[in-house]
Amino acid sequence: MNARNFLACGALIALAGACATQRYTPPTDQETLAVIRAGFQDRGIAKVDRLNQTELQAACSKYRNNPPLEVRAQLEKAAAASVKYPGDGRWLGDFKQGERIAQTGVGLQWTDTATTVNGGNCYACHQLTKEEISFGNLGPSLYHYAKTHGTGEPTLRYTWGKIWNTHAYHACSQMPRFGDAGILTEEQIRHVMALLLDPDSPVNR
Amino acid sequence: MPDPMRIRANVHADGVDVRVLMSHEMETGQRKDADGSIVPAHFISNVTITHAGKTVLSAEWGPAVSKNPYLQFKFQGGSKGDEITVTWVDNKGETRTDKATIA
Amino acid sequence: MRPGRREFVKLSGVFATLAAIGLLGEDEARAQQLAWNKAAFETKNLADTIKALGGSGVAESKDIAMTVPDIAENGAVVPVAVASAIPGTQTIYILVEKNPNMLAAAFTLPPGTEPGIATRVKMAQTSNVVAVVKANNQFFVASKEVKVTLGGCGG
Amino acid sequence: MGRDRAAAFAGALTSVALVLLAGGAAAQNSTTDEIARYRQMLQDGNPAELLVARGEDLWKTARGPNDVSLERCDLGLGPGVVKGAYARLPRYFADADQVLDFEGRLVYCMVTLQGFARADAVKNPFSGVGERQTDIEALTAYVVDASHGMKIDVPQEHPREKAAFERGRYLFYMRGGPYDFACSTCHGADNQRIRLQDLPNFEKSEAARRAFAQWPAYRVSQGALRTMQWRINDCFRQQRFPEPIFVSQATIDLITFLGVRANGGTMEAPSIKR
Repeated sequence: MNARNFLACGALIALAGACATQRYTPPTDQETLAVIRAGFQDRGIAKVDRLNQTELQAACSKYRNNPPLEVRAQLEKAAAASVKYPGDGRWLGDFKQGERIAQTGVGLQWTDTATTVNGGNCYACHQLTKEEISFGNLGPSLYHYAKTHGTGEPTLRYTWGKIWNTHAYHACSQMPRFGDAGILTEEQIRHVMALLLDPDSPVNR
Repeated sequence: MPDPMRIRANVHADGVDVRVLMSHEMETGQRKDADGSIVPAHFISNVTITHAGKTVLSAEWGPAVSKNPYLQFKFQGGSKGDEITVTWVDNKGETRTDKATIA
Repeated sequence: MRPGRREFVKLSGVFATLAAIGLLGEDEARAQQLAWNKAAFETKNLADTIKALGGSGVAESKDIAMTVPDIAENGAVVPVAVASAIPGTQTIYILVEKNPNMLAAAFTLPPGTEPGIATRVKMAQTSNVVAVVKANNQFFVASKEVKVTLGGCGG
Repeated sequence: MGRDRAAAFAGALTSVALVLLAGGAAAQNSTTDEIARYRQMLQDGNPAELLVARGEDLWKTARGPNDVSLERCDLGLGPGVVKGAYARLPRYFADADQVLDFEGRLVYCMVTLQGFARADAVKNPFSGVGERQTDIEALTAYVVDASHGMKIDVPQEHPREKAAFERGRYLFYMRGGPYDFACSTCHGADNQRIRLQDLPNFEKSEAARRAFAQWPAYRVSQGALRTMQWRINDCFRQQRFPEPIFVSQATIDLITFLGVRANGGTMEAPSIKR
């Protein structure tokens, strides 16, 4: 963008109304980022450093969530390497606590605090049970998850990995990285796993 | 002083249709503020609507009526150009009266 | 409509001032406040509410038509309309079963006023909304469930 | 609001509530149909009307160190023209040498005409829970109401307006924060919902028009009229971004992007929403 051009334009408009004919040069990414950075401020736990994009965030933004194959493969590989599986082999926790985690969406907003117990907000995007009619559809329905996916080791691994870092399976998935980004604790993820996979969970009834 | 109400009164074949919006917090007395202390209940407790010196509706409300209350009803006997008067009183003794002309 | 509104804004300002300095309406205002049935507004169940309203019992009625949404997107504002076809309807009460206090509002409808009212109430959770009609000093009831849903992505 | 619509309502409906009695019985609708019915039932009696009246008085009241009203504020259609102005914002203003949205322009007029310090003008633009609505919210209610029924026509002639659109688009697709969200995460596909709330797809004009046309809106969940700057602010909160600065260029750019996408729509604000 040419600043001088525009100053001249501001002065000219009164004289000739000639602004509309000024040459337009699209802003560079650098210029745009400078404007964006100047437009945000720290508030509570939400600091401006959240605007610093990770490699994946930058790539998915750039390619509008549809990166070329080789970029995708590389992002998925890195994400897969980030997944921490439960060391003690205990995959499932308490589905009742899982339901509470699925219902609440608090955490990591500037209205939350560092001690807020984060939610998973699963219902914002997924159907899970028959009882909860207020569910979103950004993600697939997970109702009867255990019935459709089984409960064997491959499903346990896949589901844990998907929750921990979804990008391991789909580079530019819209789902948050619940484990990798520290949104949920390992114990909370076990509870959500139970909600999905425990045969007594309302998801599977 | 509380903000004015919005009153619409329109003649139809079957009577005068009255719609009133009032500006009021309608605090339940259950809500906690940022410090964790209870915000005291503050709500419209009584509403009276009169036409030609006669009450056409009176209401008693608790704090479960929604914030910025709305009500709608119909009465017979009003004509275009008549005035209706709406008065509310809240549990702290604040009051407000507004008038509207039937259209 | 604008001039009309401005006019009544001014007028009512005058009335409010007069009321404030005690020249007009204050007695009336106080009388109205006294007419608030505190006991009824603190009841927790239908039987107690009817008792506090001076009734001895209540009968279900098909002549009370209620319009409420089956699902409310937000509990802070739930539209409720009640129309009574019971002869001699005097008062329409709106109650919410699972609110901390059950009675939400009472509307007294003198002869000449249609026995119907529309308003909006708060609901703490999914619950029955109950309409009670007092007609010829007897009490009638109808009810309908309203599901209150959670919304948004931040809470 | 009111004026035209009041007449329309009165003419078309004897009584929304009582008419609905007829339809109430045949209720075996899906959840979304029922939600639609709930929204329909709210349409009459929008408390935003209360704020429009207050905003009008405020607009015409002499205030600030200069003790003048906002009646000479040029919202883009010339000093003093309020009708239709909101539907054509954001736009480039030569005097400010900047693209401004309504709220940005309001701050500009409060500073240049009324003599308020900028810091005071932008302080606490949004009312909190249980608080009285702010002056900015009241003034916004009045001005947007005066564009009700008007075509959305956000200009893209001046180079600055085009640049604002481009930067706004960049921000719309920019993923960041601990949730990796961008605006487009929720607003980039058709027929999506969070819980039961529909998410307009801003890549499609039709959805963008509908959404843009309905802001500012009275939010029944908050019992308050919320402005477009608030809408953007609260999206970023839930996006887990840092806080956008009130009327910063970045927020205006984003509103420009959304507004241009919505061009051709018809303003329905202030609307009433969940």
